[in-house]
Amino acid sequence: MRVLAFGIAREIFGSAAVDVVADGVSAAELQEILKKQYPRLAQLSSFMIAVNGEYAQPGTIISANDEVAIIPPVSGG
Amino acid sequence: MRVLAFGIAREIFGSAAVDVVADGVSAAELQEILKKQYPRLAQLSSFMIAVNGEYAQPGTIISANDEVAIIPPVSGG
Amino acid sequence: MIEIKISSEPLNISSCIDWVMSPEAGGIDVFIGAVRNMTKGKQVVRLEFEAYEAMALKEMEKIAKDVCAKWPVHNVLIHHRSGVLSIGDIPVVIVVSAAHRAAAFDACRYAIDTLKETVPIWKKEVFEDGEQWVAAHP
Amino acid sequence: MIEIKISSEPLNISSCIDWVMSPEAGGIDVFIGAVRNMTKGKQVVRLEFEAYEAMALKEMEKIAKDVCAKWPVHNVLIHHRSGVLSIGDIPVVIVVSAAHRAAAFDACRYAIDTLKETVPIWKKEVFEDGEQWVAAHP
Repeated sequence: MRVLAFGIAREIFGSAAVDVVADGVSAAELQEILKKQYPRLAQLSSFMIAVNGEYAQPGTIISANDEVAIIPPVSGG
Repeated sequence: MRVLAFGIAREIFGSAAVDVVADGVSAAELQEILKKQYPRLAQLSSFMIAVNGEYAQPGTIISANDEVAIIPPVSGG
Repeated sequence: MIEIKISSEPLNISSCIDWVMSPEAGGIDVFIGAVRNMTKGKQVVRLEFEAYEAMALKEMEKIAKDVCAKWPVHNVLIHHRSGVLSIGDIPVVIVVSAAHRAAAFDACRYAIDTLKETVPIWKKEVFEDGEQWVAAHP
Repeated sequence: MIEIKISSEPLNISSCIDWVMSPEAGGIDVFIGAVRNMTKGKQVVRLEFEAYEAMALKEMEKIAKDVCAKWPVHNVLIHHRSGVLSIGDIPVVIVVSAAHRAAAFDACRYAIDTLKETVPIWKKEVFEDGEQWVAAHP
């Protein structure tokens, strides 16, 4: 599964996208997998998962073809 | 005493200023004098007296040299 | 800083905004009053604004000073038109800059609300079939 | 009507205001965010804005639609910058027009408050001696 990253998450990944082995998991499970692989994510105030350009609920199941992104705390405006 | 008038008060007076015999009266007394001379003023929602460009208190005594104005309900903006 | 004006010429919104900008300002709130085509279901032809100018400028300055005392704002501008205005014309522009947006919003809203209550400016609405001084009668 | 944009070019405040104007609008509220020279006592050199653009546009559109559902407003415009901004540059412009000013103020304030909570745009503050992603850490 390809996970897009922005802001500080992009810097933590060292890349605008990473590949994660996590097909069929929920958004909450993906968060845990990412935190294990990238421990600095656990230091953030929070981070969300977006699926196909919408904030995912913790239970949202992610399919292989979904566009998945990690959304660190936003700070626009 | 010369009384400046604006908006609907100017139209009621038929003039941008009128002379009133009322030296030494208070603002509240001037209001009563004006209402007697121009009964249509009594139909307004309210009107204030300004003395030297400031809203007068009812008890403010008006001197001969003061700039006096009648302030009908304002509606700027 | 405070900037107050009553003008018989069209108000220039861009100049108003440029005037309040400063390197310390993170939030700017702008209120623009515009002449609407309808009031209480009646078609408006034009508005006529009349000001007791010397007093109106003093009252506008009081509002701006009040705003600076009540909120942490940098710059406050209040410009008001006089004369005859058509649909879409701008009777009033208020701009407030502050480090943070909450103060800018609160101050700008207080300024227009207070202006409408205290500043000796009057508007007459002219309709196809008559006219009236706004707020004059109960 | 709704107008949403994320742009790497400077935002044009005048065009934004012109776009919302209409004969039915009596009150227009404009919020302008500007890059401040200081944050928490530290001198800011520049800000860098990054957006998840497709999603950010969707979230901005949701805010504008929410605003139209919650308040009697006519037009809502939300423009946001991306890229590198210097002191005084404008990251965000929100303009709301309504028949009456209360709705314009409430809607504009709701729009910027919500934008800062939900829209996937991130800013990095760059100082003389370091940098940080705003809000990233507790």
